[in-house]
Amino acid sequence: MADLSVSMAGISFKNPIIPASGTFGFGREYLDYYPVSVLGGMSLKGTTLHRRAGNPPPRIAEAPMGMINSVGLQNPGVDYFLSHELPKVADEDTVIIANIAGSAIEDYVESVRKLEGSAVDMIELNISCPNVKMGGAALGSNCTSAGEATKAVRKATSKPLMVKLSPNVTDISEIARAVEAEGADAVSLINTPIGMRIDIRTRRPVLHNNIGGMSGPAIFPLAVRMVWQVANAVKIPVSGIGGVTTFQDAIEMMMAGATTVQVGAAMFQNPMAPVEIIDGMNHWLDEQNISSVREIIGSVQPW
Amino acid sequence: MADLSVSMAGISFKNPIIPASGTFGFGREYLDYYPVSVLGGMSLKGTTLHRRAGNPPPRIAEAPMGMINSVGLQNPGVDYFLSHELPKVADEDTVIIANIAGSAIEDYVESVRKLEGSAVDMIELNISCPNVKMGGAALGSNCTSAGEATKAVRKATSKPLMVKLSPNVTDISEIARAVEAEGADAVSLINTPIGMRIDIRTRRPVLHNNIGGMSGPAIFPLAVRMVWQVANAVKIPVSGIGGVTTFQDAIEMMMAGATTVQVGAAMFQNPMAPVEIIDGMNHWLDEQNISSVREIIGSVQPW
Amino acid sequence: MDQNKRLEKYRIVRKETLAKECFRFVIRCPDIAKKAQAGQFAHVRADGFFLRRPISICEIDREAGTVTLVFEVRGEGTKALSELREGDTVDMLAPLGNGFSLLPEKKVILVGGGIGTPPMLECAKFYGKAAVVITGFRSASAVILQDDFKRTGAETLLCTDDGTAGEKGFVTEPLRRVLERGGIDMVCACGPNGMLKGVVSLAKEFKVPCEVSLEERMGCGVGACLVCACKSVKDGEEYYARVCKDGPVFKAEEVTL
Amino acid sequence: MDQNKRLEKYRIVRKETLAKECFRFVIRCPDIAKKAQAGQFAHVRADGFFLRRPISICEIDREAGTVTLVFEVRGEGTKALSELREGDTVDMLAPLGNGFSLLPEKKVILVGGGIGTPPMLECAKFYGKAAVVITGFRSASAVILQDDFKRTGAETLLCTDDGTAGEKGFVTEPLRRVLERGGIDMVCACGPNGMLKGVVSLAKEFKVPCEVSLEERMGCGVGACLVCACKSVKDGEEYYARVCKDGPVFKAEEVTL
Ligand SMILES: Cc1cc2nc3c(=O)[nH]c(=O)nc-3n(C[C@H](O)[C@H](O)[C@H](O)COP(=O)(O)OP(=O)(O)OC[C@H]3O[C@@H](n4cnc5c(N)ncnc54)[C@H](O)[C@@H]3O)c2cc1C
Ligand SMILES: Cc1cc2nc3c(=O)[nH]c(=O)nc-3n(C[C@H](O)[C@H](O)[C@H](O)COP(=O)(O)OP(=O)(O)OC[C@H]3O[C@@H](n4cnc5c(N)ncnc54)[C@H](O)[C@@H]3O)c2cc1C
Ligand SMILES: Cc1cc2nc3c(=O)[nH]c(=O)nc-3n(C[C@H](O)[C@H](O)[C@H](O)COP(=O)(O)O)c2cc1C
Ligand SMILES: Cc1cc2nc3c(=O)[nH]c(=O)nc-3n(C[C@H](O)[C@H](O)[C@H](O)COP(=O)(O)O)c2cc1C
Ligand code: FES
Ligand code: FES
Repeated sequence: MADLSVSMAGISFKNPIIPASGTFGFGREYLDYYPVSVLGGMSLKGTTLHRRAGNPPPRIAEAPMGMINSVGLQNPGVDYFLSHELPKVADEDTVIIANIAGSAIEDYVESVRKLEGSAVDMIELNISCPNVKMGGAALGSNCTSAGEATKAVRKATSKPLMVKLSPNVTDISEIARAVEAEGADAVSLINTPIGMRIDIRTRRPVLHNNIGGMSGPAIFPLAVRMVWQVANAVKIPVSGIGGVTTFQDAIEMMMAGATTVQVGAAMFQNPMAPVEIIDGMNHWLDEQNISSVREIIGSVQPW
Repeated sequence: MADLSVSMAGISFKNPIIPASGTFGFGREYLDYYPVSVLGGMSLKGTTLHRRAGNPPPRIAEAPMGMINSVGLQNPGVDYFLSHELPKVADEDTVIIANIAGSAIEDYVESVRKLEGSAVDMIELNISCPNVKMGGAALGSNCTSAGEATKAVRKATSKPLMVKLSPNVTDISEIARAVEAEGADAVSLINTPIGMRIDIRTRRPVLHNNIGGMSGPAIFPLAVRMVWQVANAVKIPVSGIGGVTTFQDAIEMMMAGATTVQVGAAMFQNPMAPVEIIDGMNHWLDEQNISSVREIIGSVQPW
Repeated sequence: MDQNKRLEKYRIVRKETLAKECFRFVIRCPDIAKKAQAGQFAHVRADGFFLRRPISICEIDREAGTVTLVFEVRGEGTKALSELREGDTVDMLAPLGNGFSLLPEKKVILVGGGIGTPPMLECAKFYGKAAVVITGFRSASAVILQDDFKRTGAETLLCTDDGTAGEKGFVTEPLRRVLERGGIDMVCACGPNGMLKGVVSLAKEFKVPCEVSLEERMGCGVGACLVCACKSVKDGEEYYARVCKDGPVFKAEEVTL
Repeated sequence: MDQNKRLEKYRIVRKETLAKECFRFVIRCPDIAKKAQAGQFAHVRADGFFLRRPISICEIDREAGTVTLVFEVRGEGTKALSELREGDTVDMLAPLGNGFSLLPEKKVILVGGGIGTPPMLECAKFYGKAAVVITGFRSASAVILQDDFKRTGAETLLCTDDGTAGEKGFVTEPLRRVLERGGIDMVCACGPNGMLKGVVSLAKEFKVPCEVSLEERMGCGVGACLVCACKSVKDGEEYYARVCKDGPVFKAEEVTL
């Protein structure tokens, strides 16, 4: 039994595996499969100041080794989250990460203020959702606005702050440095690259929103590259996300520089994916005689 | 037999299918499989003013439904291309596209000057190669420099000029508009998104260059999205590239707005891919009673 | 924690062709059979594809420890599934979602349209003679499961769009006739949206409670990802419900078709 | 234009396990067998993987219309290949690349290391008694093809790193001894880079021409993509040759190992 614990932004995780925001609801949908206490943490569904209906269906399209979604941040709003959703998972023995989205900086600020004093352990500031027209990704694809959003939220919360970055940018390291400079305690990446599928019979985009965010194995090499670049550009820890499906993927992501690893779309194929990844990682570390998973973080040797 | 011919930048193609640069050598490697005259055109290996050795191996890594390469523009230089390679394909009945790469604008200019009067039908200006340190992608990921490169090359050549765009940017439409404004006759996209793979046994990046360009089905939804956005942003025609493997993919790419479709990595799996795509497209158009493939270009109906 | 229980691969013990490109798999899966309810679905992995395919449970045999799936080839994923053979295994998550209400000692009409017909069979087995089963298909060549429905003891009415089998026309015509007879406690339906609209409005006209099974593209299948949205109403407010978890069977008045 | 000729799927008529995780496939492919030369390779598709896997042709039987591939499970792709069964088909492009020079009436030494041994078998069949075959393996459990080499009539020398079979040590030791005997016109070798370096330097020392078969990761396999680079020298200038098309067999003096 290797030591799987890691620490990120001052919080300790019993292991590095975290279901990714938007793929794990508010933490109760997979309870038939395993208790959430086996997980390092869980990033809950993106939540906005006010309730959002989300985009009309179809909201999902299949893609080679992956999928595209355009949920559009459907969520009941932060007040409902605090009163109805959080209490149901607040006592679970796992790190609870609230994924906070919005369209204006003031909304983010107000949302995180409401979370003060709650059971939320960490905030993941989602400035990278590609599925909503205003804000979100727009804020996150420019250093100035990403920095400003981080600065404002940083002031408004006493909780550890992780900022989730968009891959749809020319230079993700630059954005990472900007949010680090404004007080982010960690960054998570990647959110979804924007893709499109067209049904050639109907000549309609498969997604009602026309475009959506790609996830699944197809984006894994892109995510590994960005994690590696960002880990080399900032001093704060990185939570690696994108296409992780197997324990080998999780190890690769950690070697690239991730301290924790988030697992999303892989669960749609295999609900047990997070648990199998944790188990597989454990065995692999034992086989390799590595006593702590922390030893592999950022251990890739570039040529 | 539907009419498969299309016209792009004043040149007519007997069909829209073109092997993509870098995946088809200088047009003679697949001759055991089919004569190049069955193809709409062919985009030859990226060529620079002076000979380039390319990057050390390994230059290829496998990825989910795709691959990553870091060839690094190995090529014999434009003079050798003109004296030894071009003559061997000059008389073929297909559109010959020279893919011109470089690290400085003056090099691009000098290269295309040398092509004046040659059998090359069209120039594809590669300002998006992710595998070389200087120039290439750097030029192509910023509107100003992309525009400047286009402007300079535009003045230096009388041949139709297509500019190949990088997907590794925040807003590809903006770059497309910049090169259109400076006289590009067409744009081709996408070049390869940058990815990375790590061998977890050796803790080394699989590619000696650490990072490389992703191609294959995995990037198809990204390419379709970008083609759609660019086709809606510019008036010049778009050559769609990225992950096209089947005739259905080619049709999807054309519906998104592509006038021609380039096929790259798919040939590594199936050398007959371009021919099968042409045949499949033909049958499909007949089945649908569509008399000309031109009718489907940009025919997607967004929601 | 019944951890791996639903992640087994299950063996196809019988495969039959019911119509052109329409197949029946009888699958051995005692744990699923024990829990499954009429109208629930299985989320089935198709080799080579990333997303699972939702397929309604058509029949449940708790004693034999089997469930039956009936599906039509609609695209690449169902094509891959159709190539599985007896003895092969299939990876499925099941049972998922909420099924139809099964009301003892009530009289019901079960309406199935095309490939929406299969889930009505397990309902018909529950109600037996107390059910009238109305099924509609494009044409004779697409008709499936008629003998199975007859064996339940239910009264069966068949129609086809082109009149090549049963009565010519849509299911709404026999449905109106049966509703006019009176004494019906509930209508349950599964089929294309157009058909469901017609069924729901007739049920409303006759003030009979109605349940419909909906289709939407799915990701997780368990309620976690919110991609399977269908427009719904709760307390007068519109919102998107999850077909996989809040459905696939909904009370007619709760959804906007 | 022999268009589809090489894009058939070919049937595996015999599958054998030669050592742990090491398999022999005898594949029926008359068109390939007719053209193939010792040292060429097949580019084989592994189900579920994007890139093909290059595997050397181990034996060619023109009369039977078969070629033999021998491969070891090294990763996911060769694992998938190893799961194929007799009667299954395999998608391969072949023959590709340049083989070994086969010089009538000359005496040669054929050196094979580990999973680099198979391509030497077809050479050995050509030379028969005129060849000395030296093969080296990690240990006894990895030794393959010894009987096959013996049947060719060649003199065979076996070594293992740990001495569990044949002589203990590397192939370079017996190689030196045989070269010292004299009368050798060429050395041909395939195996790990370290071994090849040793072989090449010995051949140079004894001024015997030498050919080596190299490995590099491949894309197209036909010379079009330039990913399979190996450092080479032409007219005193270094450049990257293509293993798939300019090789996999190179004259020793043309490549930098
Ligand atoms: C609750 C439920 C129960 C169903 N029960 C049955 C059944 O018993 N028998 C049957 O034949 N079909 C049933 N369907 C429809 C079945 O899921 C689709 O026909 C199937 O997913 C098509 O997959 P494909 O790969 O062949 O098509 P493709 O078009 O290649 O699929 C592409 C993607 O779209 C999804 N998709 C396409 N059409 C549908 C659809 N109508 N509903 C949901 N997702 C779709 C696929 O799952 C896949 O993710 C049911 C659908 C739902 C939601
Ligand atoms: C010309 C040539 C002839 C060969 N002949 C044989 C043979 O006769 N028997 C045999 O067992 N092996 C042979 N090999 C090696 C064989 O190609 C690799 O073992 C195989 O590709 C590994 O694939 P994998 O999926 O198991 O490994 P993975 O590591 O999962 O493969 C990942 C990727 O790397 C490539 N790769 C990994 N190792 C190698 C390698 N050593 N050479 C080339 N590509 C590699 C794979 O093809 C794939 O694209 C030969 C290689 C070459 C170049
Ligand atoms: C259906 C779906 C919904 C998502 N919703 C959110 C969200 O609300 N907030 C967020 O930050 N990311 C969201 N994401 C992005 C994921 O958290 C993750 O960044 C992305 O899917 C890449 O990881 P994967 O390939 O493992 O899925 C969503 C992804 C999917 C597939
Ligand atoms: C091995 C390899 C080499 C390439 N070399 C070039 C090049 O020289 N010039 C260029 O513009 N694009 C080059 N590309 C990019 C392709 O032309 C194409 O844009 C990309 O591969 C995406 O298409 P695909 O998914 O169909 O391969 C290369 C791609 C590969 C795989
Ligand atoms: S499919 Fe994920 S919530 Fe319904
Ligand atoms: S593998 Fe493409 S050139 Fe060798």
